[in-house]
Amino acid sequence: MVERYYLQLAEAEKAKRPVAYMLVGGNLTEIVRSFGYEVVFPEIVALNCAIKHKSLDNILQAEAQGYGLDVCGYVKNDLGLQSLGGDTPFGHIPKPDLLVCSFSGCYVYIKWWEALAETLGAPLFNFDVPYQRTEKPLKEDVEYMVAQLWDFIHLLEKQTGRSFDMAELKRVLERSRRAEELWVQYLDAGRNVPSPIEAYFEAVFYMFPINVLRGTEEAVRFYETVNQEVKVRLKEGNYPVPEEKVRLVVEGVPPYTNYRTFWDFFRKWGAVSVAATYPKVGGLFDLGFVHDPARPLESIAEYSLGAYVNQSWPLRRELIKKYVHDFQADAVLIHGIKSCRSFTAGQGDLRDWLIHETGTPTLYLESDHEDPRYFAPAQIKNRMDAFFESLEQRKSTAAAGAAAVSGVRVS
Amino acid sequence: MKAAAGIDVGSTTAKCVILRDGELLGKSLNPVGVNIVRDAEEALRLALVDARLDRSEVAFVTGTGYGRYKIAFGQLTVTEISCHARGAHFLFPRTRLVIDIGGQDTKAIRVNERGEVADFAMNDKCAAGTGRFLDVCAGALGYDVAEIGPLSLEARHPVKVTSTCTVFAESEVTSHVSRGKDPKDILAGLHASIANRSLSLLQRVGIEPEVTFTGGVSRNEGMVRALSGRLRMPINVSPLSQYMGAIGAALAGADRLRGGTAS
Amino acid sequence: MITCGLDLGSGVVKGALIEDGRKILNTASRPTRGNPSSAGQQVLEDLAEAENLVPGDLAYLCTTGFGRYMFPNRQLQVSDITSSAKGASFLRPGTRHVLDIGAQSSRAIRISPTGKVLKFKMNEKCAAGAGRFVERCSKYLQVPMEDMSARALSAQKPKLISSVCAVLAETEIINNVAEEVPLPDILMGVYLSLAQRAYSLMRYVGIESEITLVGGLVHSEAMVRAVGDTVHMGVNAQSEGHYAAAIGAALLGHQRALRLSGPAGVRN
Amino acid sequence: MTLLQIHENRGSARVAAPNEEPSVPTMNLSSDLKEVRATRDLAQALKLTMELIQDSSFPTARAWVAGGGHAAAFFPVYTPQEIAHALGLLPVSLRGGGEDLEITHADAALGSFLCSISKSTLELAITGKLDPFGAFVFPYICDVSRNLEGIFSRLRPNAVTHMLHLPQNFTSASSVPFLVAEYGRLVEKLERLAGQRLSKDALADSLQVYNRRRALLADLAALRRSEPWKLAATELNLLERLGDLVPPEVQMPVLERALREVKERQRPKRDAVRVILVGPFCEQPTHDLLSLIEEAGCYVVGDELSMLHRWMGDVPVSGDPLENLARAYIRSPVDIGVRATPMPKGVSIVARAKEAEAQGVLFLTAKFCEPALEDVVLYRKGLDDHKIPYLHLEFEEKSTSYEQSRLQIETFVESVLFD
Ligand SMILES: Nc1ncnc2c1ncn2[C@@H]1O[C@H](COP(=O)(O)OP(=O)(O)O)[C@@H](O)[C@H]1O
Ligand SMILES: Nc1ncnc2c1ncn2[C@@H]1O[C@H](COP(=O)(O)OP(=O)(O)O)[C@@H](O)[C@H]1O
Ligand code: SF4
Ligand code: SF4
Ligand code: SF4
Repeated sequence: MVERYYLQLAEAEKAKRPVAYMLVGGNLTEIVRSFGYEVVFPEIVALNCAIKHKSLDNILQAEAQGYGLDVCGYVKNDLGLQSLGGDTPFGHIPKPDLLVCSFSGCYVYIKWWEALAETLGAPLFNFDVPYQRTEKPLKEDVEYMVAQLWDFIHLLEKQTGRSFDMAELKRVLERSRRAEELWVQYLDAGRNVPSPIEAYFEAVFYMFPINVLRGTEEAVRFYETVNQEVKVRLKEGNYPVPEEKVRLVVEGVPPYTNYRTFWDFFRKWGAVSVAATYPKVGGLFDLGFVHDPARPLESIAEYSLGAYVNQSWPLRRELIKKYVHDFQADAVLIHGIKSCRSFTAGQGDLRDWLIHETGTPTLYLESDHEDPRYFAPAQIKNRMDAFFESLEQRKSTAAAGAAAVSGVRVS
Repeated sequence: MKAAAGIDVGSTTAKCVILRDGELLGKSLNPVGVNIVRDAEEALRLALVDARLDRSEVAFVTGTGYGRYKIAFGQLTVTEISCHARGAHFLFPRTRLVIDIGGQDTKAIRVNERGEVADFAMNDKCAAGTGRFLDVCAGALGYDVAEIGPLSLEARHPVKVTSTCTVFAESEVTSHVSRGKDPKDILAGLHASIANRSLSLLQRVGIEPEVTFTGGVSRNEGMVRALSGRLRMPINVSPLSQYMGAIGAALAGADRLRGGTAS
Repeated sequence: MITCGLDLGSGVVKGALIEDGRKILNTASRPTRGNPSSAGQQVLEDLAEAENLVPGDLAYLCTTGFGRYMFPNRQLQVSDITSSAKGASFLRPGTRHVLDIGAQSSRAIRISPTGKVLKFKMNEKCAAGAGRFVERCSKYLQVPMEDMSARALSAQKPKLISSVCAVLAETEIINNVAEEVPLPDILMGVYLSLAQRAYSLMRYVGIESEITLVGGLVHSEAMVRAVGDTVHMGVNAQSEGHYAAAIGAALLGHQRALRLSGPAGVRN
Repeated sequence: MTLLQIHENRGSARVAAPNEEPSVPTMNLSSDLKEVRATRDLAQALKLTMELIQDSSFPTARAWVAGGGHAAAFFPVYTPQEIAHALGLLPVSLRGGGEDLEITHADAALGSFLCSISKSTLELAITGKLDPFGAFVFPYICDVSRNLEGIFSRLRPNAVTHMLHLPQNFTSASSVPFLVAEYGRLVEKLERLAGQRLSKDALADSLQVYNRRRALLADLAALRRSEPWKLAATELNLLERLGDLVPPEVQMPVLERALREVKERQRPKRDAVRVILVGPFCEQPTHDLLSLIEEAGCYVVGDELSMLHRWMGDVPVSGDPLENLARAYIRSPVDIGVRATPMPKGVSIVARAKEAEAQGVLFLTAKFCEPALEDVVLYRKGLDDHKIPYLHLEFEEKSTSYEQSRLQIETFVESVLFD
């Protein structure tokens, strides 16, 4: 499916169909597609580059242009790739005709799209999404966003010469809604003990349609198939790790450059993720939100507000706690990303809170999502081994030690 | 009961201890070179010599440390985090916090009353603030690592060392020397800077008495004082503290022996 | 008119005597050994002796290098980036790109046809990118400094070092030894890794044509080859390149002396 | 104590103030402090400011609170401090912990790859230095500042904390109403702390006070731009930073005196390179680094330090003051890393350099400050196209050795001056 998507992009380029660049968090796929645009998500291109071990070249190219060591790896991958011409192992990435910046949860989005606009010269629309600090969206926020959406629609009409078709948008949203409900059904399977799904490593692959192909029949069919498969797994007792020993809630962006290696570390310990926050960067559908064709623009606004990184820390903390409880997890794994402050700044505090205020064993690991130079396998493995060892050990309480051999006290 | 050996192959040194019923029969310490497998074997051999035991009398060998996967002749591998916790708790049963500073990394380990790891944190990818940092700086000042701790205690006006990087610290040290600073004052500054970095690591897991200091750097008295001063509490240090990982490993092996799981 | 440039480096103090801003009379060097000013004094004495100079012969003394402020008897001090650029341009007229790899740091410099600095970038974050790293490798791999380059050149499949940290790189190298990577491959890997770091500095300032290598590592053929292989373009390295900064300082001193005796404006 | 010295000095420093003597909206500062002798000159005022800045226990806020008032702390870069002022709160700008603060706790909560100001601000909070403040406001200038608010809300559950969402859409007609609503949320929280409602008149008065202060600072900046040898970068910075810690009514007489005194100064003009400093809009470089820049041969003729105090020009006073304040933000032409701007960066930087008649641009960015790092690339392109020389340096709060920076600045200066 991913392959087909990149093929489609290449075709769009050939056929000179317009291309819009968008960010995953709080994206406006439905509206943009209803105007006939193909959509490129540079974040997804970046993670695909990383999985294929192609990100470092792009990053070095961006660093040569002056992007510092500490700039988000996605940004560097994208801008490096753009300046190298846009060829990836999975196809050519067309240049944008329109840049849509949904500012939902990461300030880097603003800077990144600004840079794209300036270097590629495409028109830029900043969709300002207020940071979510309350459980329910505020009226003023939604009004502000709906007003911006109308501005956006007018811009699209001007760009494409087409007029906006509300009925079509509603139909698209209806398909989105169906896919979203199926996706939540999939995620909920993690509540089973043992879990038939891998809610992090596997879900990261499965989140592609919910982010990229939302609003298409293809996405709906995809999740139908997936859920069918989950049913079969449950029936046959075919689980992602044969012997589930540790149930984890995972927070943070994965180290895509070493995705397999990282995953294997978990499997070795019989650890399976039963819930994770990262697959919800596109939206927290599992909290009960789905697009609503009856309130098209309002529900798009609410969707954008609800992207995971757009949640304030108090909301994020509570969500993770809820996952631990609802999915009967034993521990939390936090994966910090060196070059992503949006997700990462404050994860140490989260760790502290989980351990000391909720009593949940929590492991904090750090590397990078795009930059292989920051993935230190020996260190990561060491920490992981120690963590799972101690979990195991605490489960089978060992007898305390004998008398001291020797010792002095210094003051 | 038969004896159990623990071998801790670290980044700088390989340590081995042989225990029987909680009694230390023999130990060894030798530098790690380029051939880790051989160094591990050598560590065991030396410890056997020290214990006057025959290889056949050791029923269980546990490996730990960065090189643990290279110890092909062992029955079990455990991370040094669990081992330091185990060892520290064995020697100082009221230990709740272990700080291990070795050649290449620093670990803060919180342990529960049973000596199990409750939480831990390690320094980031950087070699700053580790034993290597002290080795390099000692070299730059022309001292042996064993000398710098006591010397640092004689400082009167400790200088401030800001460089967190091991390599740049070296040049900072040289520049202090060229400005005529007393080496003792520079050393005190270096120790203070490591103590501070360690404190921030300890903070991550939560500071709770008693604190036990392990790893090679705990042999450095200046470091012990600096850390204890920064923590404002006494710290446990054992003459065996560099062997703590190996002791923990041997104890883990002894558990298995008792449990009859040894093959 | 004779002018002198003194480059008080962190590893080596280098001196150059220049006549009329045109001809190199002589050069000399001494290890810094933590005391730049006394090493500098010695270099100066060495030069005076070699050229039979008497007090008063020296029209102008300009210092450069990290110890440039530590030498009291100077008339002017300039940064070693400025002086290296000037010196390189003198040694290799027309060169536009200078790469300076010294003991503690590497710098990529883009210069004008007259040797003026247009843009530069130096490694800041990590110490793994300079000559001191080679010295350390020589120490723990127990290969004498003199032999490092020659041994490296016989490499078949150089083994690159991925660690960005000079200290952790050591561990990595030790691991490579343990895994029985042939010594020449490890050594060449060290040079290539240095070259790669230098390359990213060069890309920042922008390079299009031949590079002139200066600093202590010009002596190392392996380094020259590694830079060439990494940047895929000509590398010009001559052993005087080690004195580029000292030469540049002497040249700038000469310019300054002319200006002082002439009618031109005065800085300061 | 130092605050009062400056305060006491107010009367003598005033030059032809148009209105009546500005009244400091105090719960009043305890009267025994008032006996402290007045400062005599600008140098003295600068010295006192330096002491105030270096005292990480926030003496002015403590004095204010001891006098029965409440103080509110604001993270950089821009926050509507007029609102706090109008409510009788003491607005204080957080500027990190300076070079002497040891960070031991904050690393653990925040993470390793972050700017100093975020860590030191948290460290101050953890170690109790921020106890006098009843409110903390963090604007959405970047992800770090935003997330910091979340940590503060856990750390200081009894204080008011607010993450202020500053809009990034400057073209929509709905941006102003949104910002008014957003300010409204802040107003509500600050009212809770102040124990009183915000009156429109009070806010309008505060707008006026802040307008005057901005005008004074603009005059000083203009003076420095035309005769940089008369006013050092460090001096102007101190004058601005005084306003981080004391009410504008206390700061303004000092500014007025400075303006008068600086004009009269007789100082030799050096052969230095005119530069603008771009990048230090949030975390502030140390005093030593700023003086190093001038020592190494530059004149700073424009900078982004203390942006808060000069963000916008004149905010209209008539009409709805909250709306005026919101509108002024939306319309502000400021090009800075922490807000989207319509003008391409490459164009704006060249315009800024030309306007300041600068010979070069010094990018001085806080280590790990992503907004600044990302802008530099676009700025560089513009400067390259126009052959304007520049240099990029990164700084941290904590570094005692500036050798690397000195080397680079000197090279830069030499490359502009020598041929
Ligand atoms: N006698 C001593 N006095 C002070 N420090 C010492 C002494 N012996 C070893 N060390 C320090 O201990 C470090 C090695 O510690 P160790 O725990 O053995 O490291 P690792 O387990 O990583 O090999 C050395 O880097 C050195 O700084
Ligand atoms: N003859 C030589 N052969 C090989 N390398 C050398 C030689 N002389 C110096 N070097 C290398 O050059 C470095 C010193 O370079 P230099 O440019 O003099 O540094 P600095 O100016 O910082 O003192 C040393 O670290 C060493 O690695
Ligand atoms: S959320 Fe993180 S990874 Fe994504 S764009 Fe922002 S900084 Fe980069
Ligand atoms: S060279 Fe220094 S700064 Fe770099 S990673 Fe190593 S110790 Fe850290
Ligand atoms: S210094 Fe930069 S990254 Fe840090 S809080 Fe300020 S704007 Fe954000």
